[in-house]
Amino acid sequence: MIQGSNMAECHPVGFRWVMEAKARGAKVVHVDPRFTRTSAVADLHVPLRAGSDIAFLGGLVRYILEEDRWFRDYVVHYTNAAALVSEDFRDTEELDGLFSGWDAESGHYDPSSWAYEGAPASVPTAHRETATGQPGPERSKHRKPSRTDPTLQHPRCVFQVLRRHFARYTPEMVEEVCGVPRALFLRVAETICANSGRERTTAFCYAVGWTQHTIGVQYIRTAAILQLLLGNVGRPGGGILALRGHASIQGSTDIPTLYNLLPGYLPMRKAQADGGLAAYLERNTAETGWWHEFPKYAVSLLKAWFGAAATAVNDYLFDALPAIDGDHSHMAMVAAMADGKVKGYFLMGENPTVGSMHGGLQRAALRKLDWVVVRDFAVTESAEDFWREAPEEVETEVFFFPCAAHTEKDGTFTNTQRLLQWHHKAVEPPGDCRSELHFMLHLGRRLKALYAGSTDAKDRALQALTWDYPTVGPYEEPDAAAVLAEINGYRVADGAPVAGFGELAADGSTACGCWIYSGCCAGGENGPARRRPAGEQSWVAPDWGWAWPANRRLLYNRASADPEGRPWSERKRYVWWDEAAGRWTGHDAPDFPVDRAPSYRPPRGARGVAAIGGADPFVMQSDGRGWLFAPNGLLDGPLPTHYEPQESPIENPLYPQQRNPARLEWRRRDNPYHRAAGDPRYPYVLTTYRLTEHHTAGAMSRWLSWLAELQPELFCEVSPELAAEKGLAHGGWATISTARTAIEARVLVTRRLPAIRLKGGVVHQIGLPYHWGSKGRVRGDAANELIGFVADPNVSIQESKALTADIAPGRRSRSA
Amino acid sequence: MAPSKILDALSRWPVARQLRDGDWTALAGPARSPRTEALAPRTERADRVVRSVCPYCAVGCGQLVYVQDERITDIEGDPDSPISRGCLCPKGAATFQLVTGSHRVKTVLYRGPYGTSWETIPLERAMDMVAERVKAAREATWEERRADGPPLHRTMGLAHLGGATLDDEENYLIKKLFTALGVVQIENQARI
Amino acid sequence: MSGPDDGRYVDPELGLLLGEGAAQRIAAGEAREIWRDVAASLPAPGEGPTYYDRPVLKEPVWIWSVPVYFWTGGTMGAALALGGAAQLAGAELRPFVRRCRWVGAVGGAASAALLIHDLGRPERFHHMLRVFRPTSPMSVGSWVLAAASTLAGGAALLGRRRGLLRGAGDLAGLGAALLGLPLAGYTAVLVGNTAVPVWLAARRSLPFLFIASSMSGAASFFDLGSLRPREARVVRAFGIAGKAAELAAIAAVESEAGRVERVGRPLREGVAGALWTAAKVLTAASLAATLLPRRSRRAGLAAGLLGTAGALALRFAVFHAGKASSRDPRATFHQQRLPSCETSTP
Amino acid sequence: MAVGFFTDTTVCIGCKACEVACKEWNQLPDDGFHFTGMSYDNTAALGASTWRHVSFVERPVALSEQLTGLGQFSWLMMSDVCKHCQRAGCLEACPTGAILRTEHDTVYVQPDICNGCGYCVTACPFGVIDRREDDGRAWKCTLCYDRLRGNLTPACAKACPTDSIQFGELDELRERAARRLAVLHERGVGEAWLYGADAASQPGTGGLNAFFLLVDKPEVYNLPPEPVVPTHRAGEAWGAMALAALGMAAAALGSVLASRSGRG
Repeated sequence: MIQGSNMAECHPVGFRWVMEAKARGAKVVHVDPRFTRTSAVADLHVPLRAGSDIAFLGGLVRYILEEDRWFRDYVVHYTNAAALVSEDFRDTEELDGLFSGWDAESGHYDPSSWAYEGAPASVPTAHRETATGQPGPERSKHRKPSRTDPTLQHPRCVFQVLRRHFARYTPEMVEEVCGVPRALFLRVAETICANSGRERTTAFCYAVGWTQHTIGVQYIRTAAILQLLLGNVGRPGGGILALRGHASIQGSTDIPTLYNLLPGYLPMRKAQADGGLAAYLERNTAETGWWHEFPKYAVSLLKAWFGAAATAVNDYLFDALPAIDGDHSHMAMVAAMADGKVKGYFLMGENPTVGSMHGGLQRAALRKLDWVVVRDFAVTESAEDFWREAPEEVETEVFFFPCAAHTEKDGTFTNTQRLLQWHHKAVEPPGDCRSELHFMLHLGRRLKALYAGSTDAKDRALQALTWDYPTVGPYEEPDAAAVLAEINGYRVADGAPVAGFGELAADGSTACGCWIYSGCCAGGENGPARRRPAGEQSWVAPDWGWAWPANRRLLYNRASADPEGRPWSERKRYVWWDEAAGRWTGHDAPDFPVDRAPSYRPPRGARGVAAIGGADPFVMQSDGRGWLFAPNGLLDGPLPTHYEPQESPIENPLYPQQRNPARLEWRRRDNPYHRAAGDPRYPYVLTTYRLTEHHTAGAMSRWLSWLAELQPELFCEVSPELAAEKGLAHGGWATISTARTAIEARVLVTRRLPAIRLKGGVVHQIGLPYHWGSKGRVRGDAANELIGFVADPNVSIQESKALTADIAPGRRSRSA
Repeated sequence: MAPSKILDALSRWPVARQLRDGDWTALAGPARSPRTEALAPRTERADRVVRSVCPYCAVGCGQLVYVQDERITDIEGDPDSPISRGCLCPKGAATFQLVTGSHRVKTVLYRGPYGTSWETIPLERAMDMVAERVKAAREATWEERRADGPPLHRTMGLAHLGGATLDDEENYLIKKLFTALGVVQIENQARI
Repeated sequence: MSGPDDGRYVDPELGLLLGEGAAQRIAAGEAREIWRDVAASLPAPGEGPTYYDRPVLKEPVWIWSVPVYFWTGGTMGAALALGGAAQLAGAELRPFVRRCRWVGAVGGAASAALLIHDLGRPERFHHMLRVFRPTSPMSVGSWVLAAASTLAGGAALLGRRRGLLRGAGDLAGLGAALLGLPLAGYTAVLVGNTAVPVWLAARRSLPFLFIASSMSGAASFFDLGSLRPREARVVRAFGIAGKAAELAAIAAVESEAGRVERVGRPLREGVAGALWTAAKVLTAASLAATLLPRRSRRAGLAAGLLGTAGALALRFAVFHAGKASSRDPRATFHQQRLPSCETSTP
Repeated sequence: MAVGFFTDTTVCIGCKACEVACKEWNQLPDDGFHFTGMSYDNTAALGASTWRHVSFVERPVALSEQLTGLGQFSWLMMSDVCKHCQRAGCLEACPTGAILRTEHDTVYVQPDICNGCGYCVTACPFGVIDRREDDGRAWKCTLCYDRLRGNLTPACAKACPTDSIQFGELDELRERAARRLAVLHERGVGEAWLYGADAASQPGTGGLNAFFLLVDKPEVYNLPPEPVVPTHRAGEAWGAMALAALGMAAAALGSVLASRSGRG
């Protein structure tokens, strides 16, 4: 089941395996507002209104519950269906689309009423955990529910809460919200139910078609609920696969160049909740479950960064870390820039005026900087457009550094399956082209020199920073292998590489740059560089590259066996308990304490990993269970609820609450929204996407003639009905406008972008690929100019997959 | 020209070969030229083959990079990869043009305040200028504590946005150095 | 090889271009534009499906010099044949025989020049005699043209000699005459031996048309010069036969090509259609002028001019009909969808 | 050993990896940057510099095995290429011997021999081979003759993510195609059929070394329904010419004889 993704177009080689599965009898279902190249080869294509996925998935959840199609053994033993929820919890059914704990004043939820019965409240571990401004326990108070009801009958048990919550997501409602005919919906429901259970599994694939919404995280949560109910998590051929769009975008999340995280998903230091290292560890160390290990990872990171200077006495220099006290994510950062609060900006291989949202505001922000550094293959739109228009008015200095290509440097990419692969340097970079590794190392050396004499406490971290990486070659390129070795971790005493995160300690005896990557260089071998041919190893291919954690290819794979540790079925055999050997074994590295018998039941008061029962597969969770209901971790509700996008032409048919109440808005004159549903100014739904022939902002494809000739111009896709209604000529020009601005594109009239029929009437949709910009061999307007600053509260990802727009024949008037 | 030479030339004349072989159609053999006889894949002339990974999407297809005279002659799929089995998508297949293309800039460019065009400046000088500016911005915008007490120990005067084609090692150094400098506005395509 | 504007845009410092197509020469400026107009979103309905009405065939790349060669080659071929016949008639026609041989020799040189001018790589013209490929009318024709021109040249040079040399000349003349026969007609086989619907359809009647037109062309060419009475009688008879046959062949071609409406269309429409009609009118007029009872010098001249123009117009008509036909996908589809060749294809 | 391509259009996702892999390996120039409006096809046709071409057909007909909310609609994609015919028009027409049949039973243009006479262009019933005006020579797919020499898979087939393009030994490919066709018919895709798989189904060309599995009329993909290599019918033309030539000979002799009787 592919939804929120156009896999065939955006991941063609990944799609190879979907076609392989299809050849072996698998059914491919594609749910998408457009008929894409994925739909073209799918067994079932379901067009739905952009931005209505939760209603559709919610409908499937209800169908599975009401038709009794859920996988009982799996649900009872592996999910929190039996857990009892706090008496204070109130559902959207009771509160007109809001959950209990909503504070209209602050515009935030107080999630304490969402907790398990008997479990203390805790602030969400989501990235804006400090947004409420309240210091408090994060993971530390996570623990098992005090009461459960394995019969799933108790009115407050998760299963019953779930049933009540999704009761109104009927096929009729799905038809009304999504525009999906009842018959088609039932066909999908039957297909996934028929392909789930002991013998078969269903996999979900999604991409930014799900994430780029003001309620994006809950899209994925709904899929998680579905997959847990059907028993499709932790099993081969199951799961929910995020199809990520860039070579190492997973890597830049694991080793986050993200403001709120430290490597390995450790939270950043929080200003409000500060109390030194002790408080930090206390708040983040779970009582039960794997996160009990937290201190080992945090202290090892500090040792890796500050080396000998980091000691138990000085809290391993934890206090030298900067603290965050709110949302400093991309849009917040650019807004601050536009307000003149930022002086210097580094853009490394990123082109936000085309690739991000609201190019106009992005350029305005760049104009307010003292200086900006851009590193790329060629001068990008972000490096030039903002000052080209009126150079005499723009003071910003711009440094353009040419970068080295992946063929000109060693290093690892982490792909969408968490697989680290080493790419070897083939040739030296030309001229002044250098790797980012080179840039950072030598910038660091210079800054260390500039601050060498300082006695100021603020410079302590920089001075203590371990930065003596060996360099190679004529250009003093840092040895990437040495950096990877630090990421893997080593024993401080003798510098020997650790074999994995199991060897890390909280006493400063080990250093590790990213605990989840620990083991990638076990025994000094470069794991990511392993290349045993596919033909010479098992189908799981454990000897190709290295997957985090612990070279595990399938997470939570203990769930591929039943509570007694036997495979659910022979067809789906993956990891199982070997009674004779007294350990877990199988095709993959077991994602479970390897010697923990299925029969193991934790003693009362057990803590940490010891508290995970032998039949509790989800070891990262405090209760070892898959969460149908999220007692904490989210800012916009413990259960998914359909809300309309920030900009929608219709009113929410499900609840009086129109939009996600907790969404992030940037209310400023330079970021107008189009609010009123039914406002005639922008009557159509606009959705944006990629094409196979180009790559994101186009800097890596529009210069390439072999790609540019395949998709030479920006075009908009409209239905014949809309074309007729607005007098759009096929192949002619159209101007597409939103509350922000207008762009022009060639018109491609096609039935592939259908008008959606709802009870209220017809909703026309406009499709726009976003690859074009003002530079390159082929040029055109950038679709993202149209998109505003508005985001999902949990992850601050913008909403670019569903907004409102108007379209008219002819070219736009304003100059680019 | 000596008669022998003439005979030699004549014998190399395809028509002569036709007569010799009794080939009256000339659809194959005799029509072959010396160049055709010598034809071979250019990859056989490569000095080395380097294993790499496609820099576009996150599938992570294996690539083989062929190098001859320190220049790339071909980039194609790696048949050994369990992920891609030698396949590439159009973008992956165009990687050769991405890394060898004439669009690549090879010098550092600088645009000064109110400048109307780019000027080329030396790499080392540019690095020095950036380092000085980082220090200046940091000094000017350092926040030790928030008005209501909590420690901040940071600068909001610097920001970073990274693409998602950076290596893990590069992200690691970016996060490590900037965090040590007190920069918190460190962001990435990963959020976009 | 590589450069800023060669369609590969590869920096020679970074990459080497060694592929099979790397040597493909590109004109400066933007790469060739293969398709400008925007097509309909869905295949146009009616008269069966096509792919956005795109041509299925490639248009012949030949230029003006090819149809002109059809005329020169045909004319010299017919002239040589006539000369060969005249050779048998004895001394009286001796000057006319020499004239025919010179037409053949000069025509041969001109023909070669025209053909080389059309080549994409003229410097490689000699590759035409690299192999002998009987499946290729062009290969056969090249050998015929080469041989005929050589013999004609030799015969022309030896035309005034006496004794043995004269005998050799006559022998060459006869050889040239024999080669003149295919030379006048193989070009019709050449165009009939293509995938171009209108040419393919008319492959049986085109040779008659080309040879008849060659006779007419040759006769008309001689009409332009001054002839002795007996020579004039020979030329007149030859011309009348040729022109009459040509008019008949034109009708034959029309009916053969017209069996499928789409295929015959170019002979009725556009540039080709106009030229086709012109050829008919001019040839008919030339014939009339020849048939005028009172043979005046002026009438002869008129017949010559009309006939020459008619012969040229005809070759250009056929040439352009082929181009138009190859641009029309339905011509191909309909031709192949004749009930006669229906098979398993859905 | 005879080799070729079996292109199964039912698994083609129109990614155009074949087009680019071909241009990369053979290092061909682009064909210009033009929005055609022909669905996602902007290269429009095979040509001197485009040796693989993917066509896109949006048709108001549903595929048998597919159910879509759009009703009667489907999107067909096909990667077209030189057919390397058993009886090849271009090959038999080429006067210089530049075009020849290789030891792999493929049809290859020798760029060092071709003098750009352009005859092959008119002789190809598929409109594949073309002369590039600025280069002066005729070009088309070589079936990666250079790669075959090194036992490498042709670039397009190697790159194809979904194995829509399959390269192999011809007989083996035909078996594979037959098996695939049987499976599809079993699944109820009755419209699936093989185009040019052998001499029996396409006598005009004697069968194609690059054949296709289609689900609609050939015309829909811009393929000729019943292609015939011109030389198939050359005999008729030569015969007609011989007859006409005799006529001319007779006319020549006749006019000479007749002239004698005439009065001065």
